[in-house]
Amino acid sequence: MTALPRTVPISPDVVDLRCSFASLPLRHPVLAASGCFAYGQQFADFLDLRALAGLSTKGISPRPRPGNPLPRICETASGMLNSIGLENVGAAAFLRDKLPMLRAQGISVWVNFFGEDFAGYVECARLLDAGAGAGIDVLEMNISCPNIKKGGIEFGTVPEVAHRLTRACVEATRIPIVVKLTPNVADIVEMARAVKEAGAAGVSLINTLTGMAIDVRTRMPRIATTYGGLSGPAIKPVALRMVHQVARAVPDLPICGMGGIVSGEDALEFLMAGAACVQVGTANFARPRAALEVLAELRALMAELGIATVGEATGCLRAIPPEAPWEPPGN
Amino acid sequence: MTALPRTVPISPDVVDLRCSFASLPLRHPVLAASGCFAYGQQFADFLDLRALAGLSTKGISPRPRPGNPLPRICETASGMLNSIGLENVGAAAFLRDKLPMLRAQGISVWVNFFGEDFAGYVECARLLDAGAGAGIDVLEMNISCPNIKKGGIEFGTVPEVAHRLTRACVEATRIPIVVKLTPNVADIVEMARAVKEAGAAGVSLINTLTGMAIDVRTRMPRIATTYGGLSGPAIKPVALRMVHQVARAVPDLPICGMGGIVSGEDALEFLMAGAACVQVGTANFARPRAALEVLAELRALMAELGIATVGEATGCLRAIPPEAPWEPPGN
Amino acid sequence: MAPTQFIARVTANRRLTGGYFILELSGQPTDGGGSVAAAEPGQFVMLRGEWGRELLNPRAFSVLHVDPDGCFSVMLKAYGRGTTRMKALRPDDSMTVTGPLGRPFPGPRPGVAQILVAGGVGLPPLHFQARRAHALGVATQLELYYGGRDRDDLVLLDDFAGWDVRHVLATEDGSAGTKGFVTVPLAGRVADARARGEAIELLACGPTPMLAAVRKLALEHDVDAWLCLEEQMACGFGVCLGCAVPVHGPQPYRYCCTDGPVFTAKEVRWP
Amino acid sequence: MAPTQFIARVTANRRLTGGYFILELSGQPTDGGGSVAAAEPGQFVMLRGEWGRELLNPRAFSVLHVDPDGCFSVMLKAYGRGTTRMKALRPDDSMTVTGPLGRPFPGPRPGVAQILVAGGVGLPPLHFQARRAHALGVATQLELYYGGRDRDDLVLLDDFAGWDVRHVLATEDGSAGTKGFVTVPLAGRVADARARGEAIELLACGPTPMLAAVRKLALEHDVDAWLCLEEQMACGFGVCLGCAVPVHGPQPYRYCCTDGPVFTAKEVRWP
Ligand SMILES: Cc1cc2nc3c(=O)[nH]c(=O)nc-3n(C[C@H](O)[C@H](O)[C@H](O)COP(=O)(O)OP(=O)(O)OC[C@H]3O[C@@H](n4cnc5c(N)ncnc54)[C@H](O)[C@@H]3O)c2cc1C
Ligand SMILES: Cc1cc2nc3c(=O)[nH]c(=O)nc-3n(C[C@H](O)[C@H](O)[C@H](O)COP(=O)(O)OP(=O)(O)OC[C@H]3O[C@@H](n4cnc5c(N)ncnc54)[C@H](O)[C@@H]3O)c2cc1C
Ligand SMILES: Cc1cc2nc3c(=O)[nH]c(=O)nc-3n(C[C@H](O)[C@H](O)[C@H](O)COP(=O)(O)O)c2cc1C
Ligand SMILES: Cc1cc2nc3c(=O)[nH]c(=O)nc-3n(C[C@H](O)[C@H](O)[C@H](O)COP(=O)(O)O)c2cc1C
Ligand code: FES
Ligand code: FES
Repeated sequence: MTALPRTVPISPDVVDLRCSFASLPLRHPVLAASGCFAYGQQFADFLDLRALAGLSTKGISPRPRPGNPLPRICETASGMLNSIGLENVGAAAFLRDKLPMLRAQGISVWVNFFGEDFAGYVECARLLDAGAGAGIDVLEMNISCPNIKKGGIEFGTVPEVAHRLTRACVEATRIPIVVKLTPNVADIVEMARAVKEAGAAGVSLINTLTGMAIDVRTRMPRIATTYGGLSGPAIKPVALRMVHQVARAVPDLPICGMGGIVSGEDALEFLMAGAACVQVGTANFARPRAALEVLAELRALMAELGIATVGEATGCLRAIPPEAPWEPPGN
Repeated sequence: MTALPRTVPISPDVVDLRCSFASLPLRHPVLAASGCFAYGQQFADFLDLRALAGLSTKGISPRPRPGNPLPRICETASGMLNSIGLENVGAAAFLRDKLPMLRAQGISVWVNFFGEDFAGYVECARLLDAGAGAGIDVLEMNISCPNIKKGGIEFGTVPEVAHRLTRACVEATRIPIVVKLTPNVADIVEMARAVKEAGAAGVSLINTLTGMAIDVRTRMPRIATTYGGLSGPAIKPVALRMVHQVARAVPDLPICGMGGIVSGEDALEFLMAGAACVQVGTANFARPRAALEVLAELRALMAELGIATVGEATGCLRAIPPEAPWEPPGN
Repeated sequence: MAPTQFIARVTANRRLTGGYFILELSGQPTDGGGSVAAAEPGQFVMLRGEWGRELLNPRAFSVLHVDPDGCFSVMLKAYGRGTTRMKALRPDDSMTVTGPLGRPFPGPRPGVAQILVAGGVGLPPLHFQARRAHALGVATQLELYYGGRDRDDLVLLDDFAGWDVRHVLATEDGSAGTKGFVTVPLAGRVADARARGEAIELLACGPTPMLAAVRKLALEHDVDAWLCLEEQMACGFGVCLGCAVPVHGPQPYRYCCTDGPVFTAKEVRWP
Repeated sequence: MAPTQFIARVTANRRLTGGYFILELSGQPTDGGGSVAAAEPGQFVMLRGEWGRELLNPRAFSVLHVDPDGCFSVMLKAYGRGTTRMKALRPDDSMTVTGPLGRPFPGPRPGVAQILVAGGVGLPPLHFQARRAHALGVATQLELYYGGRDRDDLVLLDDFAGWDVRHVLATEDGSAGTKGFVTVPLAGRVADARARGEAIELLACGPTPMLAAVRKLALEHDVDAWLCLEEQMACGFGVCLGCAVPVHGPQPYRYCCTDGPVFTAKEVRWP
């Protein structure tokens, strides 16, 4: 019963996609998500990395980690489960072998990191800071590792613990810390508040939902660690809800939104919910050019809808107008 | 790297689907889920209700409730959002106009109920007990209403609150209380434990995940209450994980599993994860015979896999065998 | 008649102008239940293709035409994910059909001119109404007010001409009929009828702004009007409670699928 | 050669016995990148149809055959959700292709007999290997050991006959070749070669239990063997880390898509 806003389409050329995240300028709002873009190299076969706004690396720990036993992935309806086990080359090898190539692209480099315990997080932040300094734009602190065994779960689900961890890492580095939160909580807002108060420059929302799948023929879980992280379009409604909740309740906290983005329309939904920029994750596996395709579609859609800037899109959500009042008959 | 268990197929006729939930005998393990089967009548056009194991009614409150403004539903990838607003005819009209027909079918009647506050829950349990007694097999207590405004969220997310509420309702009725938990929590196991200790006869897992969708053209949420409940195959991995977690950690608590079941294979996954029976929800909208189709497929699949009884299926999950050990070279 | 669910076969997918297409389906319930052949104008069917698990729910379509032998057709346009897939259907593809559903438009009454107001994918139930009236020999009691974006947006006009239904056209770009919304000439027609004391009633189906204009006109001039509404539906048979329509009356909502889709202008609770 | 992604057109979908089918595709990267025409035996492509959002990831298929003009084909069977949809593909349907990916089997070496061991959908890379060897005039160096459930499960045998590749067949029901698993006659062949001091090597692709048996045989008799493995893949180009293969060596895992799919029997860390 509500008409569309009368929008005047504009030319895609005049859509200005420049934006910023916290104090960080971005050429446009579409980045590649952690764990879905490795350290970038392989994608150079498929696209010009410089066309991205930036990327978040596979999560880095102080020392190299092997991954989990296999099977590590399986598909579910409109989603996939993974339990890679936070395999990575470790901070030293990353700084030596991977970072220089990324830095050379002139894009925003977000280094996703974690530790195996409290001290490990702080150590990792310190190592990355010492080894790179200005070469890293954001340290994206992953406190939502479903695949770390003991204690790890509390980093992402208990506000006081997240606060303490964030503060310690913020103090260990000059690089802005963006905390990546897990959706496996009852109240995402209190988590966002806790890390903001601890000095986080922003939050990334969301990491994967914890899920499971069973192969009824083998009578075994479909991934070796039994549980894994659910990503893809299946989780988009949960991700959008959390972005919107945090944007509403914690106004000055920049949000990088992600979870199931596969099209420009998906990306625009996240901006309208309140995200300052977005990351494209799982979609990169099927389409290595996914982030650039999302970007092109976003530009075209903004033009069609007459939205000239990212700022206009972010948070432009309108409320559904109230219905005409109902009165019981005879009143 | 693991071979299938050598299974000997059996005839579908010898598959024995009889089972029980807590002390309640069920003809087979497939029920229809609350809010997806109304009060049953409309389905009589499409199937013989007596072929179901049972059904859970639309959630009943002490007094009738109108629903939420529209739009109330929208589709998402492999799922749908709803915000019906717990519209229902109220306990008195339910007992008078709806229950007799259900009772006449000779199936297991689960009455899903809730209150608008603590006292309302207890009142509803009392009203249903007083009005029906033995005519209701299970009171399925919905403590996971994303659509009730104030306080409601704590019933489903704070273990102590859930404990107190459950205990109060258990004491208000002779009918077994099965508590339906919300997946929007960090730790489903502590919720299950809390309600078990309060006297719940079992748990229903899971209700909907809270989600959101945005219409970028109108720049408005796709449902009037902004957030709604996500159901359908998209959420199945989360549901299975929670069923498995609770089955492992709280061994003597019967679980009714649900969330995205659309096929017999889905149902068998839930049984293997540890559910004693299952409910089919959203699938009923597209296929009013969905529960019976799931049942027929389940029987055929169990026969193919040589699983003769529901008991054999429930919890027969095997662990993936460990890999051969790895030793770093030179050791 | 109680609705049934059955598998139908696509027998044709005919393109019209303006992006519209007509899907012809053939199939009967195997259990001897009611068939779509008994559908009346304004009733609808829920259709779902072999969509796997991405699109869960069927989509609602007004019945355009029924054959006594169990063939029927719907007219649609590719909007979103479901209708886009339906556009690609080819003969022998299959669809799951639930129907007939909902309550029809009232039939023509002696001495009352029925003015059909159509726009876009709202044409089918009114086309069906006119076909039915023609079969009953009362088509001259009907008039069609039909609006669209442009000439291509107005389809199946020959049928109305063949049935001797007078029609007034309007397009936003003026490429057919008067330029502007069809509710403008309609307003003149209604005012004139009221002035002359002519008995008329309105039957409308189309975009919401058009229905809102028709409703306003009907309320202002105290003319009976029936609006065929489109709400998001999951089930189509009264169980999901998703398709609420705000109404005046003892309850704040009624349901598009079971109480409608045809509602009177008076009962609808719109601003 | 660096992999590329491009859209290909289905040119044929040919049914074989045993539920197998061959999908012929035609297409080239438009950006002048490497094409599948350069693929070698054991390399694979990732294929994805117009699957909407339900099935996210492409599926891996060994290249069966390439034409210099950019046509290529794969052979498969309908197992799950992706392959079932692929079975229904018709000419002119389109698929997204990523490839060529992975590392190939080693080519035949002078003086060493290459014994190809195939089962089920493991045939394609070995069929390609034999075709390539025939083109190079060295097919007589090859032998095929091919196992299946029954006669229908063994396909494309005429090709091997035409290339003068000796073949030994085995079926579980005895309807073609010896009865039982093909690894039984293979064990005899290997033992005999070792006894006679004949230089042989094994190239195997098929169900995991067959590969495990081949590996055991190779390790026992100290014969070189290459196994073409199938692991669940999301990306196919080394970024998801989903396709880990447990190995002996400096790292506990290598990756099926970039380090494989061909691994030596020695390096694979199986129980
Ligand atoms: C009783 C009833 C009868 C109907 N009869 C017909 C009919 O005869 N022919 C016909 O073509 N359609 C008819 N519709 C509408 C039809 O059901 C919708 O077009 C359909 O649900 C769209 O499905 P989709 O999967 O293509 O779009 P979705 O992917 O479900 O939706 C995509 C987006 O398009 C919007 N949208 C959907 N339909 C329209 C529309 N009509 N106009 C503008 N925006 C829209 C939705 O709100 C959504 O935002 C009827 C609906 C009802 C309730
Ligand atoms: C390098 C490589 C090359 C391959 N080459 C070929 C090829 O040439 N031809 C071919 O047909 N397949 C080939 N495969 C296997 C093919 O990728 C799978 O069959 C495919 O992923 C199944 O997809 P699906 O969507 O049909 O099944 P899904 O719906 O993804 O899976 C359904 C279920 O079937 C199981 N399953 C999948 N494949 C098999 C199988 N082969 N045997 C038994 N169970 C299975 C899965 O584990 C899962 O439990 C290859 C795989 C790899 C990694
Ligand atoms: C295979 C895989 C690996 C991932 N690894 C990481 C990681 O190392 N660190 C992290 O913070 N998130 C990781 N993620 C989560 C993604 O960055 C992203 O938050 C999530 O997948 C949701 O987005 P999507 O639906 O677009 O994939 C991983 C996701 C996938 C699918
Ligand atoms: C439209 C709709 C209404 C629902 N109403 C209720 C309700 O009243 N009470 C309740 O406990 N659960 C309700 N549910 C939740 C379902 O019973 C079920 O837990 C959930 O949908 C997951 O199962 P599914 O994916 O099979 O639908 C409702 C779900 C839907 C889709
Ligand atoms: S569409 Fe489900 S109640 Fe109307
Ligand atoms: S399939 Fe993604 S790394 Fe191999």
